[in-house]
This record gives sequence, structure tokens and C-alpha cells, in this order.
Amino acid sequence: MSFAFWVVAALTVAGGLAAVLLKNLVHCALALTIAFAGLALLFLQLDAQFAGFAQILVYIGAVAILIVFAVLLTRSSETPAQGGIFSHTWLAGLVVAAGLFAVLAWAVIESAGGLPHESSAPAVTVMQIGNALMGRYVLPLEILALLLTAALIGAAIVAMHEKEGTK
Amino acid sequence: MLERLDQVFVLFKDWLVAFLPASWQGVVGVIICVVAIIAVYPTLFALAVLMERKGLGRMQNRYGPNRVGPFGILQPVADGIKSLTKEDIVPLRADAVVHFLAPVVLVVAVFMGFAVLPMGRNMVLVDLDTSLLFFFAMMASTELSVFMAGWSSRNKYSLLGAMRAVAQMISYEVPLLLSSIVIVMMTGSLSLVRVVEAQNHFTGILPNWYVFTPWGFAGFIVFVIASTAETNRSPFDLPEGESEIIAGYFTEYSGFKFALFFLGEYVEMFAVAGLGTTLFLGGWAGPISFLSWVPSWIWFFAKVELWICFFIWIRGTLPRLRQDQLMNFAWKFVLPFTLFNLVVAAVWRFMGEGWLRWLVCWALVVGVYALAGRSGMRREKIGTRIYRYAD
Amino acid sequence: MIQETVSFTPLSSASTIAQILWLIPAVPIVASGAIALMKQPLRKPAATVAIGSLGVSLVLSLFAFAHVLSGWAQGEAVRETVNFTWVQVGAAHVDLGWVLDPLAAVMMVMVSLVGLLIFIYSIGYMEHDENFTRFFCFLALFAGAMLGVVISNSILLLFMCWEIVGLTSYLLIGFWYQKPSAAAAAKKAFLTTRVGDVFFLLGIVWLFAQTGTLLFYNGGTGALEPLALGGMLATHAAWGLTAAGAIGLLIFAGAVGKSGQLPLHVWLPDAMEGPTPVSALIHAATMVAAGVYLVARVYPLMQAGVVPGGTTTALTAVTWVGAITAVFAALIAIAQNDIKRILAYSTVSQLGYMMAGLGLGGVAVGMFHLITHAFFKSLLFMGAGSVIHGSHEEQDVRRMGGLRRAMPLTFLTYAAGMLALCGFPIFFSGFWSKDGILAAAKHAEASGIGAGPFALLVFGALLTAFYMTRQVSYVFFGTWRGHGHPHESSRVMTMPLAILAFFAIALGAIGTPAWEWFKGFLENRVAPFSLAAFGAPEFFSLLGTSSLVVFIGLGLGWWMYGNKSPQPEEPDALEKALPPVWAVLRDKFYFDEIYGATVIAFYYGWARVADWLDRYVWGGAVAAVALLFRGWAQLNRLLDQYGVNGGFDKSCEELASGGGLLARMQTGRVQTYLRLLALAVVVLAAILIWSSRG
Amino acid sequence: MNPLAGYLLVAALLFAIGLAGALTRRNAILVLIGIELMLNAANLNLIAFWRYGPHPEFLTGMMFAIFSIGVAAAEAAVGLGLIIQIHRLAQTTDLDKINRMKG
Repeated sequence: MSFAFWVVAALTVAGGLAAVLLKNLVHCALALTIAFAGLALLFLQLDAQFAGFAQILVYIGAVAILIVFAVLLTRSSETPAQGGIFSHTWLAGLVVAAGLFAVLAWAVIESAGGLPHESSAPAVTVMQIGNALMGRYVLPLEILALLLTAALIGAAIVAMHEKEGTK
Repeated sequence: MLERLDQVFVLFKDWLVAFLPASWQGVVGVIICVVAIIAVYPTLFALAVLMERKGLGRMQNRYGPNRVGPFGILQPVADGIKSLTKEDIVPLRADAVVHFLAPVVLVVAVFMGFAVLPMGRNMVLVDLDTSLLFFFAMMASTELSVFMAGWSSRNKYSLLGAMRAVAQMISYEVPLLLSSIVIVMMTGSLSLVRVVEAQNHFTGILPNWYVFTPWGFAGFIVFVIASTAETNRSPFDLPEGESEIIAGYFTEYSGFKFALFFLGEYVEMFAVAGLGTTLFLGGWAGPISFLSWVPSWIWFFAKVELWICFFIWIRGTLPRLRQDQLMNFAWKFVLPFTLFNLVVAAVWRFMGEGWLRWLVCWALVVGVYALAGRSGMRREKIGTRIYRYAD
Repeated sequence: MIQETVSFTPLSSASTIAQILWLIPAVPIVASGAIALMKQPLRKPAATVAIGSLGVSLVLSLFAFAHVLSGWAQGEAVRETVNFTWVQVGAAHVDLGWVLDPLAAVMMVMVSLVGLLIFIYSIGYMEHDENFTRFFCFLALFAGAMLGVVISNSILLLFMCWEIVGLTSYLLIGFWYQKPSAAAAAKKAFLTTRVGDVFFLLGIVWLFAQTGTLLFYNGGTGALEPLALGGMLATHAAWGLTAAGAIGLLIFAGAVGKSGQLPLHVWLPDAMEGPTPVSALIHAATMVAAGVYLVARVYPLMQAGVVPGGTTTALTAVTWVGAITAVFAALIAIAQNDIKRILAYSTVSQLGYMMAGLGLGGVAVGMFHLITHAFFKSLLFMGAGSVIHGSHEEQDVRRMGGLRRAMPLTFLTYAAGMLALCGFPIFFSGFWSKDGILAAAKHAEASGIGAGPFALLVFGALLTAFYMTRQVSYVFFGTWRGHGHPHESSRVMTMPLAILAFFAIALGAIGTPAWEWFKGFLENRVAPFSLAAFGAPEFFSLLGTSSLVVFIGLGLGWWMYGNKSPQPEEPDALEKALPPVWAVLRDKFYFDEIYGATVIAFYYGWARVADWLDRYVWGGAVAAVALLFRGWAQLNRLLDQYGVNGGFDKSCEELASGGGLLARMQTGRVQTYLRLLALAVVVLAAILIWSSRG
Repeated sequence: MNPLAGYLLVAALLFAIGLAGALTRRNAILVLIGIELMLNAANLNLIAFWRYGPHPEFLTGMMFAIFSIGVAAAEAAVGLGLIIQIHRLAQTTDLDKINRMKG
């Protein structure tokens, strides 16, 4: 395992932790973007340039901004959450999450021996990705396009203000 | 000789690197390039500011800066010194960390963009297979810094400005991307180097730049508009509309941070202009066949400067848009037009050689322009507008 | 596990037109779908779409017809099929497909042409109806399904379209559902035809069991091709029927239902509650003829194993049913007063003729009558519609009269239709087609069927002439006895009448004994043109008989009803002559009553039994259980009251806490649910890994 | 240490963190953030398996990741829209207060 990997991984995990632990929601969102960036870097380390940059474009460019907008629109960053930022059942949640991590980690460790070892970087060009998208995966692509359109319209309608007078 | 002149920077780098042990050469080479970029563009930025101020002065029938140095040439230096020496004020209730990070993130993100711009033959830092995507990813992450700046200053003007800026950038990023997709469709590659190479040959003496094709031209127009908006230049400079919200998201910035923002803005301008040049105007390729002996990097920077001049000229000419006009324009005209441009490109691609496809595609483009203009930009009666940014 | 695969068998032999034959039904169906989406006020678009779609079908079917015709002219039998697998279940697969052969070609041209005319006519007729668009939606759907029936090469596909046709018929009969009578009629039609369809379905299943395919023709492996037929002939069913014959009869039962043959004819007259164009299109020209077409389609089944000059049990059955229906319906028609009912019964009787024709003389004879009948009967119906329209929605013939002056064009066309129906010699198509049937009957006497059918059919012809004369003289002669002033209908209604009238007269030319073009076409023989056939003695005798019969009928009718305009109140001429007969005829041989007394009564009875069972047997059981529990509860109460009060309270608490536990799980807080979800994931993952390790 | 295992562990950790966030925070938006984290962890797994899998040339894992990125964008848009609407309805995004479905 390269040194860079551990650095980036640490960065990512730290970002994730901060995202769920910080008090101010905007800070959480920003921390989240750090996590996203870290993930993008991990993707790059995995020779998945396309996915990495798509990650940055979509998550940092769009999702993070969306979240921030939502935070501002719901005034969640101003209003101090009375009774702490954690729900009163936080312990149970924490236990469950920990349990999940334990199980997953266990699974990985268990099977660590059988996992494939360091292999040379697969030489995939964007051309190939494009061909795959337009070839074998064209149907999912179309469906995804449909879904995105639906989501766009749906989100717009859900978040729309019914002005007085209209229905 | 001329080849050497063309490759002068590359050769220089190699010469420098040659002093080092082989194991270091790669790293150091990259570092040199980075340093070069970081050195060149701020200089250009200083020139651009000077040019802008003087140019605007002329347009507005007054002398621009003319005190510092001969014809006020040293004005930018003076500005630099001033902003460096000024006190750096952070508002009391501001979120200090974010407030500090914002300009840094902006500048970093913007400079990242240059990593993939070919500024001359063999003059690209990294020739990524996905460089265009990378570029846009970087551009996208500038939005975040803008928001950080606006939000962290705890100032309603800043917040308004940030919101405006983000909304505007997101809305215009879509057409920006889509208009470049056309080029990708034609070149069959996301690599900017390929794009330039694809344009760098001539029919007769005329170059085959994409801007001269119907879809290319349409894409070019859209790209110019969208990039103007993306860089918050007038007439899309609502985010920093002095008359409405002081200086928008960097109202609360001063001193060096302010300078950084200023720098970031202009460098982003350069970056976008460089991208546009690469995509539509043949990058470092010469405009006429018998002029191709002129070093490639000269062409590139000439074109970029031309682009900047155009920006300045527009700023001196057009009034500022209104928010609703801005959005309507983005979603009702530019987006549909761009989307259809994709179709035109596809038609072009599959109609094969011949004069017919020129005819058809031009007709399509013009027709759609007229159609979208009529339907999308119909003038509604202007009633009372409600601004809801943070309701 | 069913995976659906739609793979067209690469059929190089099939020509382009055969390949795109599916468009013919598809276009109207799509159109109806489009119309269904239109809002009520969009009348003109709806009509345009419907008519346009059917126009397309007409053009296509004309092309198809031309194709077949050219093939025939070059002397080879054109039968092109396009089959594809619809459902694949393991090895077994159900195929669908369509066929283009003379039979289908002729039928599809007829359906689309008549349909088109009737569509146009409906614009005028339904002008003032608020559900105009719905009407056209149904009509288009019907036309599409009907064309589907015509072209389908798979009995399953045919059955599907058949059922859609039935549905649309139901919808259209009940189009004015606010009229209780219409609603009832729709229900009646639907249920009655169901009875037939059950047998039809049985036939299909049996056919599949026998031959393992549902395709009619499939390059040698189809159900109607010698290989399969041989197999079916080998196996014997009950009563000396071969499997082929039995299946044929079962399918024929379906046809009986649809074509209103005895004893399932009862729905057809009531179906006249629907709008007149519907009566003309569905219940005169096409749907009821679908039964006949079906029989013609599966004719090889019926005919299987016939010795030359002989006949089969199935064919005999068909013949008798047809002949009896013909006379029987004609008799009833005499005593009806509703202009459309008369036509309805006449339709039933004509369908009887067609069946008899099929049974006696083969496909061509029956189909020829089907075609001609389709034209003149729809002509008559639309004429009737025009009359009804012109005399202010009056349907009782006794309240009309003298309309020949009021609406001359309608009168002329109607007269043409009427004469064609009566089989007026030489000049009218009906004559030739009916003569064909009579000739076949005469010819078949030798084949052991006996003289019965011939006699019946001749008698039927006489009755036909009689009741049509009665109707016409009631409606068009004498003096106007209705209220208000009759008026001629609009051009859009009369124009189709004229066109149909032309066909009603001219169509005879293609089936004269001198030039049996139609017969030749369907049976793929060259049809020489020889006037010698007119010289043949049997032709003359036949001509003599039928003309004589027709003239007697006309004369009798005119003598009894001609030009005297009886008041609606006073009894009918025939009633005066012989009341008891009249009464029987007027009440349709009490068929509805008989059914009411038997079938329906039985159902009521059964329902009552079921009700009783529910009420007392099952209900009683439930009541008993309830009683038991109540007793138990009583006991409990006693226990609690005396002594174990604490226990009682305790149990209450138990219950409460239990309920509370359940309720507490429903916190309505999303995180609780999410948590449970995650917990489940954890457990699952754990189990998975545990099971997979080592 | 096995490279793939490292990536998987990081992914698992991220997933757990996301889950914890979604389960323990009061604010609805935070729940969404947690979900985003989980999604990204899954993506990381996909990419990692693609990279070290037997047939990277088939691009399967990569495609999964790309599609899931796309879907995640849609999911975020709709989810945030819902949250905003809930905020309009209940004037709060505190999930402890939003329990109308309480049985």
C-alpha cells in the first residue's frame, strides 16, 4: 500500500467524520466536499480518471451546492438545534453503525487472503468508456437520462412554492 | 531555427532538467512548468487590468490611469503593493476559517485548470485523456469557493451576491459544457491536445477551425456568452453589481485576500478564454497556412488576449442584465439552442462530405436560433418581482 | 418461467404487402387509442383521425387484394403467412401470425370499405351526440379488431380480436347507457355471445391438444394443413364424429353465438338499441358476418374426410342450423313493427342463408352471399337510420308512411337494398348470391342431406320478399301517419347510401353462373366466361323457382299492405287474417320467455340456494363459533369477578403493555426505521459471511 | 497489505460513518449527507473491484460507479426538495419532531 493512499484515505475519512460530527450544517457540507474530493483522488489512484473527474464535477459542483442551498433555505445553520445536534436515540444508531463496520471489516479481513494482488493498471481510454456507454450500456444510459429528467422536474415541483391563489 | 523558437520553452526546460539525476527529472520538470504557469498568468493579469482600465477609460471618454510611470504603465504594480500592504480585515462575526479558505480554494481551483491547456506545440503540463472533463471539474469547484466567501462573511450583501453568483454559474455551466460537447463529438476525444491537432490543418490557406462550421459557430457563440456569465463579467456581473450589492460575495474582503479574489477572477477569465481558443479557434494553430512559421505559443496567447479585449469591449458596451432576464435567457434560450446544436452536430456527422450538409446545417442552426429566440425570449409583461434567495 | 420472444420468422416468400399486413388492423386501433385521449369537444379531429385511419386500411387492403388478384391471374394460389413466436414456455411456444389469401383479401376489402362508408355516415348521424368522440373511438377500435379477425393466421390471435370485437359491440350497443333498455341489451348481447365463445375456447384448446399448433397455415405444419388434418381424422370423438369435425362444431358454436344463429340469436334484435350506424356496421355487415367468416376460415376442419359428392356430419349440422334459422327468423320478421328489428331478424335469417350456403356449397357460396349481404344490408340499415332521422327518431313502421315523397333519395336507395335482399331476379346482387345457395342446396340433395334445406331456403326466400314488401309499403307508401314533418337527411348521410346502393346492384356481376369469378377466385380456379351456363336447364328451373317465389312474396306483400295506410292502432292485416300465428310470431316464438323460464330461472334458483347456504350453513357455523366465544367470555367474566380480580387486572396490563410495545415500534420517526433496516443488513451480512467462510 | 483490502476497509469505514451520521443526527439534511457518504463508499467499492477484478476491460464496475453517480445526483435533488417541503410544512427539519406517522 502506497503512502499516498494512506494520506488520501485519512483525508477522506476525516472529511467524512467532520461531515457527520460538526455542529454547523454549512461546515458539515464543506467537510463533505473534502470527503468527496478525497474519494475523487482515491478514484484517480485506482486509475479511474473518468469516474474521478465525474465525481468532482457532480458531487462538488452540484450535490454539495445543492446541500448548501437546502441548508440555507431551511435556515438550518442559524437555528441552534435545541437538545443537542444528536437525536435522543443516537446511542442505538451508533451501535448499529459500529456493528455494520465490524461485520464488513470482518468480511474483508476474512477474505483478505483470497483477494487478487497488485495488478498493472488496466488501460482503458475514455473512448472505450464512451463506446461502452453507447453500446452495451446504452439502455441503462437512456433510463438514467429519463430518471434524471424526471428527478429534475420532480424536485422543481416538490420544492415549488404554491403561491396564494394557485390551487 | 524557427522550430527552435517554437519549442524554445520546452528546450529550456529540458536543458534545466538535464542537470539533475534522472530520477528527479520528471518531478522537477513538472515543478518548472507549474512555476512557469504561476508566473506567467499573474503577469498577464496585471497587463489585462491595466488594459481594461485604460480601455474602459477611453470608451467612457476619459483618461485611464496615467499617473504611475509612463502612461500609468506601472499602475498594476502600485495596486499590487497597495493590496499587499493593506490591513487584512476579518469581520467579527465572520467564520474565520472558511473566510480564509475561500480565496485560496478559488485561486487553486482556477490555476488547476491550466494544467491541461495546450499553450503551444508540446506545451501542455499533463496531456490527460480526460482533460476537458478535468477542466470543467475545476471550474465547477470554483462555485463552492464563491459560496464560502459569501456565506462566511456574515453579510447580507455577500450572501446575496454569493447566491446570485452560484445560481448564475450553475445555470451557465450547463450550456458551457454542452457547447463543448459538440467539439468532443467531432474530435472523438476529451483530450484538448487532440482537439487542437484535429483543427491544425488547412484547406487552401484557410484553417479548419471548428468555429467555421455551422455547429462550431453556434457552439462558439454559446460558449462566449456562457463563459462571460461563468466569469461574472458584464453584462452578467450581477453577483458584484456595485449599484445593488456593493461588491457581492467579496464585499467583506480586503488586502491580500481581496487581491487573491481579483486575481482568481481574471485568471479564470484567462482559463476560460484559453479553453474557448483551444476548442473553437484552433488553439495554438496559426490562422493562415503561410503564417504557420510563427511560433505556436504566440498564436495561443494572441488569441487569448484578443478574447480578453473582447470581454473588455463588451463590458464597456453593454448594460447589466436583470436577474430574471439572466435566468430566462439561460434556461429558455441558451439551453434549448445548445441542445439542438448537438442534434445539428450529429446531422453533420452523419450526412457525410459534400456541400449539402453545409447548407442543411446552416439552415438548421439559423432556423433554430430564430425559433428559440421567438419562443423563448418572448417579452412577458413585467410585474412585481419577488427575490427569494434565502427565504 | 416465461420469457417473451417476438422473433419474426424470416419469410422470404412473403411479399412486402404481406409483411406489412399487420398495419391494416394496427392503424385503426392506434387511431382509437389516439381518439381516446382526445377531449370531448374535439369532434372534428376525432372523426378525421378515425376516418383517415380506416382510409389507410382500405388502401392497404386494396393493395393486398390486388396482390392476391394478380397472383390468381397468374394461376397460383396466393397464401402468404407471417408467423412469429409470441410466448415461449420452455419447449412449447405459442405462435401468432397473419395470413394473406383470397378469403382474407376479399373480407378485408369489404370490411374496410363498408366501415369507411359507415364512419362517414356516422358523422351525420351522431352529429348532435355529446359523446361523439367516444363513439368514434369505439368504432375505430371495432374496425381494427374486426380487421384483425380477418387477417389473423392463428386461431388464438383470431380469438383475441374476436373478443375485442365482442367488447366493442357491447360498448356500442350500450352506447346510450342511460337508456336502461340499451344497457340491458348490451349485457344480453355480451352474455349470450359468451355462451358461444366458451365452446369456441374449448375448440381452440382441443385443437391445440390435437395438433400442438394454433396456426392455421404454417408451411405444412399448420392446423388446417393436410398433415394435422390427417391426425385429427384418425382420432375419433363421440357420435361418429372425427376430432376434426368435433372441433369444427365447437368452433362453429362460437360462430353461432356471434352470428346470432339459432338458438343464440336472441341478442341480435335487442342489439338494435344501439345507434343505427352501429347496427349497420356491426350487427349487419361485419361482426355478425365474422361468425360466417370463422366457419369459412376453419372450413377444412369441417370438410375433413369428405368423400366427393358427399358431406360430413359437421357440415350437415351447419346446414341445418343455417336453414332453420333462415326460415325461423324470417317468420319472426314478418310480425315486427320496429323498422330496425325487422332488419335485425332479416339479418339473422340471411346469416342463416350464409351458414347453409357454407354447409351446402362450400366457402365461395357462403362468402359471396356474405359480401353482397354486407353491402345491401348495411345499405338498408343506414337507410333505416336516415328514415328514423328524418321522421324525428320514430322507429315504429306504423307511424310512418308516404316517405317516398319526403325523402326520395333514401327511398330509391332503400328500394334498391330491399330488392337486393329479396333477390329480385337478374338485376340485383342478392339474387345471384341467394341463387348460388339455392343451387348448392339443390345440388346437395344428392349428397344425402335430403330436400329439407332446399325447401326451407325457398320458403325463406318467399318470406323475405313478403316482410320486406310489408316494411317498405308501411314506411314509404300510403300517407304520413307520424307526427311532425319528415325531411330528407343531410348529404353526408345520403351519399354513402348511394354508393352502397350501387354496390348492392352491381356486385351480382361477379358471381353469375355465367362467370363464376368470385367462386373461382376463392377456390383458386380459373373462371371462364361462358353465357352457355345461362342455357343450362337446371339454371333455368332454379331461376324459375326463385323468381316465382320472389314475385309471390312481393305480390302477397303488396296485396296485403300495399298503399293502404292503416292507423297505428288498428291491428295488422296479417293479424286480422290469422291472429294466433301472428301472436306467436310477434312474440318471437316466446324464445326470450323460454330462456327466462329455464336458463335464467335456473340461475336465480341457484343464487337463492347459495344465498341460503351463506345465510344458514356457513353463517350458522360462524354464529356458533361466536356463541362459543361469548360463552367463554362469560365464564371468564365470572372468574374475574369472583376471586381472580387481580389476575384480570394483570392480564389487562399485559395486553396494554403488549399493545404499547407494538405501538412503540411505530415511532413515525424515519431514523427508527432506517436503524431497523441497517440492523437487518448487519444481521444478513453476518449470516452471509458466516455461511460462506470455511 | 493487500491493496484491494485497504480500499475495501476505507469504503467500509466511510459507509459506517455515513450510516452513523444518518442514524444519529437530528437534522434531516444531515441524514441526506450521511446517505451521500454511503453511496460514495459503495462507489469506491465498485471502482476498487473493477480495478483489481479479473476483467477490468469489461468496465463493469466503472459503469456501475458512473451510473450510481448519476443516480445519486437525482436522489440528492429530490431528497433536498422533499426536505425543503417538509420544512415548509413543519417549520423544522428536526427529525425528532417530525413524527406524524407515530402509531
